[in-house]
Parts: sequence; C-alpha cells; structure tokens
Amino acid sequence: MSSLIDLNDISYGYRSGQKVLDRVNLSLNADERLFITGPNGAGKSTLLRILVGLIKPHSGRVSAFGKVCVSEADFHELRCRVGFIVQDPDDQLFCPTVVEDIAFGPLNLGASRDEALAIVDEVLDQLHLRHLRDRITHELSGGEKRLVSVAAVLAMRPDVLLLDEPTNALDEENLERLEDILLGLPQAMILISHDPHFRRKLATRTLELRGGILSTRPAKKCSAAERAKAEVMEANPDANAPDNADASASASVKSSANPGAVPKPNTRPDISPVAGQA
Amino acid sequence: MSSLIDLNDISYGYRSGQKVLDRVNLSLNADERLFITGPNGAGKSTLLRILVGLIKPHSGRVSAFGKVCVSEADFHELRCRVGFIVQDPDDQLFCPTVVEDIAFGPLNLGASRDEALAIVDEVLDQLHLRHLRDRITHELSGGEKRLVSVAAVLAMRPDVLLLDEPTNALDEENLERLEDILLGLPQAMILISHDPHFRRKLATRTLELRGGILSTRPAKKCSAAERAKAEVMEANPDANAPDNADASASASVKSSANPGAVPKPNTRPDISPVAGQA
Amino acid sequence: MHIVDGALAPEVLIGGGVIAVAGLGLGLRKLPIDKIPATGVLSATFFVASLIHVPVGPTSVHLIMSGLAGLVLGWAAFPALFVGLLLQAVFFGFGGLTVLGVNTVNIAMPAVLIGLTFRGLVARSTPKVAAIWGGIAGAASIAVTTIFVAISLGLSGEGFIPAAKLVFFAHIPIMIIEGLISAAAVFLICKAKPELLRTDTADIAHEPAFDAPASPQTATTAHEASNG
Amino acid sequence: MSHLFGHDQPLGAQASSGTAPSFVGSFDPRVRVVAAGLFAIMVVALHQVEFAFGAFLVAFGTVFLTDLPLRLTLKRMAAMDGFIIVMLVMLPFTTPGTPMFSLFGADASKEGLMHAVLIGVRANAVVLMMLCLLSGLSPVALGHTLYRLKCPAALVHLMMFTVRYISVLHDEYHRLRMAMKLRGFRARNTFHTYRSFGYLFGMLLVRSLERAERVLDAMKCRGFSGHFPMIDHLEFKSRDVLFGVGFVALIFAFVLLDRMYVFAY
Ligand SMILES: Nc1ncnc2c1ncn2[C@@H]1O[C@H](COP(=O)(O)OP(=O)(O)OP(=O)(O)O)[C@@H](O)[C@H]1O
Ligand SMILES: Nc1ncnc2c1ncn2[C@@H]1O[C@H](COP(=O)(O)OP(=O)(O)OP(=O)(O)O)[C@@H](O)[C@H]1O
Ligand SMILES: [Mg+2]
Ligand SMILES: [Mg+2]
Repeated sequence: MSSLIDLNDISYGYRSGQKVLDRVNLSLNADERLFITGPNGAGKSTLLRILVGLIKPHSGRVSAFGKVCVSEADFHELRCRVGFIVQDPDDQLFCPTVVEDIAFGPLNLGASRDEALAIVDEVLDQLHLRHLRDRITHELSGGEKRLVSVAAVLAMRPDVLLLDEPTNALDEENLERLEDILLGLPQAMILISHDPHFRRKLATRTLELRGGILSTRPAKKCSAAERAKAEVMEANPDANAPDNADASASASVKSSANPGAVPKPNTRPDISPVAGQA
Repeated sequence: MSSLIDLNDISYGYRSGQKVLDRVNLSLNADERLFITGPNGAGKSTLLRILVGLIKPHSGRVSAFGKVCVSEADFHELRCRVGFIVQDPDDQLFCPTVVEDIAFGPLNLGASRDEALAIVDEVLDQLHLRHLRDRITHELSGGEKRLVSVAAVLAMRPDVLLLDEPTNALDEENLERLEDILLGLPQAMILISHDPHFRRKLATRTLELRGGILSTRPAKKCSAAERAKAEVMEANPDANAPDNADASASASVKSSANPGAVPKPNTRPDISPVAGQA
Repeated sequence: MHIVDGALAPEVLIGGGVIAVAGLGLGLRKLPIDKIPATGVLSATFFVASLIHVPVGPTSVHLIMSGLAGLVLGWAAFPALFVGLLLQAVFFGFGGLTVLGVNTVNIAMPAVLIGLTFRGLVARSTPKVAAIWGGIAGAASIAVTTIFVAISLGLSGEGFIPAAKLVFFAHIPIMIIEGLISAAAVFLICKAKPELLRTDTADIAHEPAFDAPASPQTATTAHEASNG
Repeated sequence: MSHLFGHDQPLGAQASSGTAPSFVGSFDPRVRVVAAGLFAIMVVALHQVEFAFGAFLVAFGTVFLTDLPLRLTLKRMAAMDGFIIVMLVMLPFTTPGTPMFSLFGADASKEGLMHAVLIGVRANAVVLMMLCLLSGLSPVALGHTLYRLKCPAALVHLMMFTVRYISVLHDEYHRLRMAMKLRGFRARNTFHTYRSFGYLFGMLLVRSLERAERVLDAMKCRGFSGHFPMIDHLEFKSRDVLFGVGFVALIFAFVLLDRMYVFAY
C-alpha cells in the first residue's frame, strides 16, 4: 500500500454524546496536497490532533508509514516524522531568538548543538530567510512569524506536513510567498483552509468535514459571490485554467486507486521574491 | 465640512528613526464604509489607535465631528462616540458575563443600571443574540465572541465604527452573518481587512497603507488568480455588479468633494439566519 | 506548600490572617484602578503556572514561580497570589479556608521581599546576567517560603518540627528547578519585553495619563450600579 | 482542559444554566459562602475527635442534598489527603507522650496518633462542607457574592480579571505545550527541558502583559472612566434567613457540646 498516513473509522467527541468525528476514513498518498475544509467547529483541527496522537480517538486506528500507532511512544516517533504547523504561529514560536527556535526541533531529535545550528542555516537558506536568523521571535511581523514557523518544522526534515489554516491574517505578499514555498516542497501535505483561492491554487484533492462526516467536497456549496463568479466562469471556460482542482478530486474518499493521476497545478521549484543574503 | 473624522499629516514610529506612518491624511464621510488594507506590520492598527487617542502621534492632528482633539478629555469624548472593535475579541470581552460586558459601555456613558439593561436587551435583539445574554464570556465560541463584541460596541450607540480585522478565523456562516449585520448598520465605518471578498462586498472606498504612506489602492495589485478573474469580469461586465467598489474609490485621498456619490453595494436591513428567542 | 485546615494552632492562624490582611491592604493601595486589568492578567498567568508540571527525578512537581511574580509585580504580587490561592482553595480543595491567611503570607511575603530586593539588579543587567539574578531570586523565594512553612508548623506544636525539617529538605530539588526555570524565563523576558522587568506595574501601561476619579467615589458609584 | 472552570470541572460546577439547582444550591450564595467560612472556623476550633467526626458526618450528609457526583467528590478528597498523609503518618512518632507501639525502633505515642487523626478528620470535614455549600457556584458568581459581602472592590475586580483570563491563558499554555510536543519535545530531567519550560513560561508572561495592554485599550475605547459594572441576580429570601439561622444554631451546638465535653472529663 502506497499511502503514507491512514485513518480508519475514527470517532471522537469531547463530551459524551457529542460526535465531532463519526467513523472518519482518510488516507494520504505520496505527492498529495490534500485540503480539508468545513465550517468552524466541524472538527478539522481535532482530526489533525488525533492524527498526531495529541488526542486519543474513542474508536478507530491511526497508521503511519505502514505501521499502526498505538502507544505514546509510537506517536512520538510519528511526530518526529510528521511536521505539524499549528494555526497561530504565535503558539509555535516560544524561544527568544529565531535560531534557538528553529534548533529546538533538531535538538529534540537528538542532534548535537553544532549539528542543530548547521541544520538551522540550511533551512533558512532554503526559504531565503537568512536575514531573520538572529532576530527576536517576538518582534517579527505576523508574516515573518508564519514563515519562521514553517522553517522550524522543516528543520525536523519531516516526511509529511500538516498545516492548520496557514493563511490566517497573512497579507497578500506573504500569502504568495507561502504558496510558492509550499508548491516547491516535495513532501505530501494535509492542509486546512477556509480560503477557496488558496485551496484552488494548491489542492490536488479536497475533502469536506461537516456533521462529523468527511466527504469529497460537493461543487455547489458556495456563497453568493462565488456563485456569481462561477457563472461567469462557465461562460468563459478557458479563461481560468488552474481553477479546476476541486472538480478533479477523486470521487471516493479513499482514493488509493489513482494516486498519481491527479495533476499538480504547479510544480516549479521554490522561488521567493525576497533575496536571501546567502 | 461634512467629514466625520479627519486625520491631518499624522506621523508616528514606535522607535526613534522608525517611520510606521509618514504624514498620513485621511477623512471619513458619513455613510462610508472605508477599507484600509496593506501588508502585515504596515501600521494599520497603529493608525486606528492614533485615531482614538490611545497613542499620541509625533506630529499631525486628529479631528472628529468638526472638533480638533488634543487633550485626553477630548479623546475620551471621541471614544464615547466612536466604537472600536479590536482584533481579538478576547481583548474586548473583559467582563465576566455577556450582560455585564454589553452594559459596560452604556454605564460609562452615564446610563443608570436599568437604562443600561434595557439597551443591552435591545442590542441583543437587534443582532438576534438574546440567547447569549446570561452566558459567561470565556465560555463562548470564537464566532459568538466576535458577534458579542460587536454588540458591546453597538450598545454605546456610536456614530462611527472602527473594525480591526473582524473576519479573522470566522467560518463562512458567521462571516455572512457579520456581513449582513454590518451592511444593515447605518453608521460610517473604517474597516481593516486582508480578505478581498469581504472588502468587495462591503467597501465603498478602499485605501492601502504601505511604507507609511496611505494611498488609494491601485487597481492592478492582485494575485494571478484574481487577475484571471478580473479578465473574465471585463468580458462580462454585467455579471458581477457589486464588484466595482474598488474602482469607484475617489482618485484623491481626501475626497470630501463627492461624499454621497459613491454607491452603497447593498443596503438591506439586518437579517440574521439564526432566530433569536425574543 | 499548602497547609490544610485543622493542622495549625489558632494563634498561628490568627497571626497569619492579620499579616495577610495588612499585606493585602498595602498591595491594594499600590494598585490603582487602571492597573487592575494588567495585574489580573498576570495573576491569571501565575495561576496557570501552578498547573504546569515539570519532571523532577522520577516524579513531577507543579511550578510556583513566586519569585518571578515578585520581580514582575512588586507589592501587587500580594493580592495577585492571594486571588490564586483563594480560587485553588475554593474550587480545587487545595489548602483550606481558615489557613488562607497563613498560606498567603507564606507564599506572597517572600515573593514581595525577594522581588523588591532583586528587581533593581535584574533591571540593570544584560540578559545573561539578569538571568543569573532571576534564577537566584526564583530559588530564594522558594527557600524562604519553605522556611516560613516550617515556622508556621513549628509554632503549632513540637510534633511538627521533624515534618517541618522534612519540608525544607524535600524542597531543595524544587528550589533548584524553580531557579533554572526562572533564569530561562528572565532571559527570555529581557530579550523579548524588557519593560516587564524594568519597571513596576505602576508604569506598565504605556499610557499613564489616565484621569480616573478618586477611588472612594469609584467604589460608591460601582455599588450603586450593582444595587440600584 | 480548555475551560478550566467550564465543563471540565464538574465540581467547580456548571454556571446557572438550564438545570434546576439542588436543595443546597437553591439558597442565596451569600448565605452559603458565610456558612462555609463559619463551618471551617468551627471545625478548626473543635478539640474532640468525636465532635470533629460528627462535623465530618454532617458534611457527608450534606453531599446528598447537592448534585455533587459522589465518586468524583471522594476522589478529590483523596487527592487532598494524599498531600497531608506523610505529615500525618510522621506525627505519632514525633509527638512525645505515652508510647503505644513501635515501628522500626521508633515509638508511636497515643497523643500523636490522636492529633494526626484529629487533623485528618478536620481537614476532610472542612473541604467536604465547602465543596457542598459552594456546589453550583461558578467563580463568576463567587465574585459577585464576595462583592455583595463588601469585600474590597479592587480585590473582587482583580479576581474577576483573573478568572476571566485563566482559561484564555491556560489555552495559550496548552497550545504552546502542544506545539512543543509536535516538535518531538519530551519532558525529561535535562537542562534542555528546564530551559524550554522557562522559555515557555516567560513567553506566556510576555504575551499576557501585551494582552493586558490591549485589554486596557479596549476598555478605554468603551469610555472606561474608573469603575466596573457588576450585574447579578442575587436575591435574599426568607428561606435564606431560615437556612442561615439553622446553620448558626448547629455550629453553636457543636462548639458548646465540644467545650462542655472537656469539662466533663
Ligand atoms: N478542548 C476542547 N474541549 C471541548 N470541546 C472542544 C475542544 N476543542 C474543540 N472542541 C469542540 O469540538 C468541536 C470541533 O473543534 P475543532 O477545533 O476541531 O474545529 P475546527 O473544524 O478546527 O474549527 P475552526 O475552523 O474554527 O478551526 C467544536 O465544537 C469545539 O467547540
Ligand atoms: N507596541 C509596539 N511596540 C513596538 N513596535 C510595535 C508595537 N506595535 C506595533 N509595532 C510595530 O509597528 C509596526 C506596525 O504595526 P501594526 O500593528 O500597526 O501593523 P498592522 O498593519 O496592524 O499589521 P497586521 O496586519 O499584522 O495587523 C510593525 O512593524 C510592528 O512591529
Ligand atoms: Mg481549527
Ligand atoms: Mg493589525
């Protein structure tokens, strides 16, 4: 089986009687950028938390890299290979300086101080963030914080990335920058986002979580403005090429049948508008 | 002069040498919904904080309702007429219960306890939030907190509203609800938002703050996806009526020449999808 | 660190209560109405500290961080820590009602004394040196607290004296760990937000020009608001 | 643990939501708070183990007049007992008096044992009665109550702010802690661990101070001019008077009997 992560029949509720997740199945294949959408409080963040073992589901099974995860030790191992970028970068950056913060992950993985510093420099170069190295994390702008939090997770060399609403409160420039960075990364990812444009640009597959059920996103669920736009689109089908990612999502939720068939909208290597001081 | 609020040549920096705002001019007319955009850290929140006198600018003048504000007492008076809805509703809802929080403003304005309670009930009915009246603020959900913080400010019967990124982390339902509420309000507003769709729906004028300079937003600054869409629009100009708000922004920043000429995209009274328990 | 109801002699309970009331009075006097939000939020932070467990050898202990509270809040640490202890007593059953005064004195008094002693040193130093002073302050306030606890037990009966000694020695590892953690916290604060340590709460809010009415009048208006 | 005083704390009790309050919960909180305080003072003043035990039984009986979940309540009591057990076990061996038995060469005295039992019973009685009387009382309601009982306004407002922001900051702590875990952090006895916890707590402090600044700004924007509103629904009814009188009578009876018992010896 080629899937990296598999969730089987996961059910969960914070209180008894509450069904945040109801027998949810999900599998992530290599090279996918899987989007999960759904209203506030649908349980998207909960799903990711269960995936990395921060919450134990009431029933169901999490497997990663071909191995079923049961104990806390299994999940610790999983967390060392799956990078989770949380919703608010302020929650992720707690060390005084950027270099210390990025080194935190490698140090936890057992790297020596010098090795950790070497990794920090490498990652900062990769994302063209060299100039932020010795800045105080707390004084970074919102966009810089977001990019540094991505760097901090990449420093652990994860095989899979999970991003929970990475575009919140980002301005358009930083948004484009983040999009470019994400498009340039080779890892498979699961992304949560309310932003249909971000989704359209990056998604290779989109699922919707609603009422505890995870399903392929229906095409018609959109607001008045989007509907108006959709009508315009229909009139000029050729005008907006990268926009059909949602439609090409495979019909079944567990789509391990055609993993590579979904076209990636864009695969240029990472290009960043800000020049690094390499 | 018909403008409600006027900023003249405002300059400010948090540290010496830093120029967050560089001789900024702004005037807000009655019936306007003025949007301010700009990258993270451009100084948008700073501008609003100067407007209500929480920060003293290094140079420049704030006038409101035809009167120049200088002393703390002037600004206190201004703050009683200008409602500021801050970025994080947790900062705004500091009272233990919803009813106390909404009554806080009216009590400060000199209302008696019974008058304040009457205002609370009226505002809650207006926003269809009656069922939240006796809830404890810190137990509300994120969306509920946002709506209550709007109610708390409306209870002061402000003449002008300032909203700093009101849509952050709201889902589509709550977003639409907020849009409906804002569209139904008669007050002039200044809104800060990164969300182009929200902007498009509500804005009567949009300004951009960048490098300390506030200017009318150039029409071409948009991402690839939006550009594609814009092209489509041009082909079918009638398909998407409320979308030309940006373009109709007056050319000069201080546009007191044609205050009433800007069309409001939508002026139906407040309709809310959730029924109150009145 | 909490002593429970029923252990101490009445004289100790009354003595503790009297000192606590005096300390609260002093602390509240240094707390003008517009500093209440800042103090309340910081008080909540120190309450949260008591929910943070760190490993010590094979077990784990919760943080106290009273030294840091003294450094950051000065005299206002007294009411701030009292509120935390009250909430713990009432809603978690930790400590008790009659010993609330003694417990407050035991924890808040060292915090205030140590905080006032080290505050100047921390404020004037570079982050690294400040971290060392902060560490010493963190460890010392726990040490003084355990001595106070030992004294309250010892005054209540001879039978408690060995227990009092045990309390002191059992807390030596905790002193070390509180010291280390305080040092790291002070280092971070010096880098990220030195204002937090440089001044006392009276100057924390960036806008001192706030013309609040005199507090006695305030209290009466507030009463009217609630009882009317 | 997202809301410390919310649904995760059944003993801290649900706020005045839909369900009808229990018998004890139906009285005015002011009477209940004062009664809990008086009961605590009374129990501490008791000299005789028998009467302390009687007080404990009264407290235990009261549990059935509340909607406290019995098992959880007992669990919480056990947690408190765990705190004091070491001291109580040591006491017989360290108090001089008539030797009763010896263990590992140390003599246990009768007086010491009695003292230890007395302390244990008193502590449990006070905590149990407090949990009963204050069941159904949210921290916010406690604040309103203390305010009406003429506690200094500054102190009550300080407590309200503390209560308001504990859950916000605890959530913040929790999110930071989770983020550390997500980056492979495991708490161990290492320098790296302690430094990381220090950074974590320092960051919490920095962020809470910045929040405090924003809160004060938001207050000023709503015309804050030096006082906080307090709106509550407290009402003193005649049944509250009855409850108060009955409780005081009970307490006097206990103290008097306890003292007379001394003379009867
Ligand atoms: N720690 C918690 N304790 C109790 N209930 C919780 C907790 N966290 C989340 N919930 C509830 O579980 C449900 C799912 O929450 P979750 O955070 O997973 O939603 P989400 O889909 O990520 O929403 P959002 O788009 O707002 O981030 C919500 O109803 C929420 O109120
Ligand atoms: N209290 C402060 N002390 C020092 N610098 C500050 C302070 N608040 C903001 N700044 C700095 O001033 C600049 C403008 O900040 P501001 O919060 O006004 O930006 P913004 O436009 O609101 O950004 P965002 O879109 O992220 O909300 C930023 O560079 C920020 O780092
Ligand atoms: Mg979420
Ligand atoms: Mg801002």
